[in-house]
Amino acid sequence: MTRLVYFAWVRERIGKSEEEIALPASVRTAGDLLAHLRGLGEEYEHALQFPEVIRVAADHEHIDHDEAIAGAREIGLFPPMTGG
Amino acid sequence: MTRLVYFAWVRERIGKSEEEIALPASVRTAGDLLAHLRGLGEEYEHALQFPEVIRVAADHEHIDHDEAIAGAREIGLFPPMTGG
Amino acid sequence: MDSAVTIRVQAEDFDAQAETARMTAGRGDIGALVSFTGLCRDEGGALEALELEHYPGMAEAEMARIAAEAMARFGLKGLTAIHRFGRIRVGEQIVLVIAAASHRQAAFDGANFMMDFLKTAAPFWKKEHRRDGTAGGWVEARDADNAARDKWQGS
Amino acid sequence: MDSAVTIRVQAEDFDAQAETARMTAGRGDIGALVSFTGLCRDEGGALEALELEHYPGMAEAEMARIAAEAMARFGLKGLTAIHRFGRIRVGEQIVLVIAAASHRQAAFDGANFMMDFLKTAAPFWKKEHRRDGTAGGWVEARDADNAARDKWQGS
Repeated sequence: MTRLVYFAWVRERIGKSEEEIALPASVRTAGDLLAHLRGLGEEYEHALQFPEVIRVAADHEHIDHDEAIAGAREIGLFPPMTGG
Repeated sequence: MTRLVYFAWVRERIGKSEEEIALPASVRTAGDLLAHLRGLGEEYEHALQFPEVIRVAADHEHIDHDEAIAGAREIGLFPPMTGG
Repeated sequence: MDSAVTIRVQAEDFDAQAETARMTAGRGDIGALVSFTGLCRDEGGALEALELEHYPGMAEAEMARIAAEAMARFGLKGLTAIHRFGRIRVGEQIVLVIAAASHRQAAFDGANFMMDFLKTAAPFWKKEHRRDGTAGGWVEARDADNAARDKWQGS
Repeated sequence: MDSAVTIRVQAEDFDAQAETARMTAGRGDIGALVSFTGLCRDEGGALEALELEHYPGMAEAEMARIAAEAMARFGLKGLTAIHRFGRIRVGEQIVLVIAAASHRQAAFDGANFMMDFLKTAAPFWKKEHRRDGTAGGWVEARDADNAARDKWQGS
């Protein structure tokens, strides 16, 4: 099981702030994960319809979409940051 | 009469912080003034022996050595600034 | 973490003077302090407050990574970064960065670098609360912020 | 002078927090504050104090000229510059610059510009008082300060 956490409008559109899901072995990269989640329902499709703008963090570190997520206990998905 | 004011090591070497002097008509620029003062005694010669490093202000504004000093009520002579 | 680095993510306000005093206490090697304070603007009177959301744990970790890079890159003597979350009203403080160095350019660069990466890499998001009661949206990331970040590459 | 500009040359210490509060009071258009504080370093333990000499009248006038240029060039909302004179001991504050703007880069640039020209154009001079009692000399102008000033040309 992998813990997924969502923030800002990704969280609002999916309708929850976190969940635990079992990922199929075919999901190897951050990009694979986004594609997989879009198939889980229209709220995911709405949140992730422009996957290129979604940022991914594995265990609190930014990763690119082509990087592997194997072994990550927690994966965060969120829009571009606007703090500061 | 023109008021001259000196600062930092220019003041220390000349041995006074200010004075009023009458300038000959031949003294037209800041550079002319430095050359004239160097002839007034060894303390001036010591203070102004490297005239290219001396900064000149006419009525509280920086001027270059080739600029005229005509009409200035107060002329300041000092080394490069080191504040801040 | 380097003891000269302070990172905090908190709901409550902060006191820049107290943070500065803590950073410089008993030290004679600091010649320059540059501090940046980010405030909530009213956007011409339209805005009432911002809601700051963050990713707990990652926000602190990312700020610490940026701070460590700034310390090393600019030879800083100290670096403090504090970012608030929750509801922040117009005129209130959002973020504080203080960089200490021997000379001024390192302090300016250290604070500027920290802010550029804090804006673009630390996981915080702003949502607007408008004065007229209409739903405010999520603030969009600015291209200018990415450009500001990219100026540090290769130099 | 623009009411958003504050220039002071004084023997007594200053309070950065109070100056900041005065600059931002009642304003919702300021999103970024950058402050620079220059402190008297101990130079590896050799220094006891600095004696700051200035040209009364011209110091204020020159600082006001630099501030007016910074306000216009960077579109600042406010600019405060305070420079002390007289004997300043190790660890004490020498100079304060606070720049306020809508966005952070203008505030950083405004404070940085003000300091670069304050260093090279405002009539202040530092003399060292050494801890071992030997006569300290006048601090020499640094080429690095002129180079820092010159980076603003033509941009």
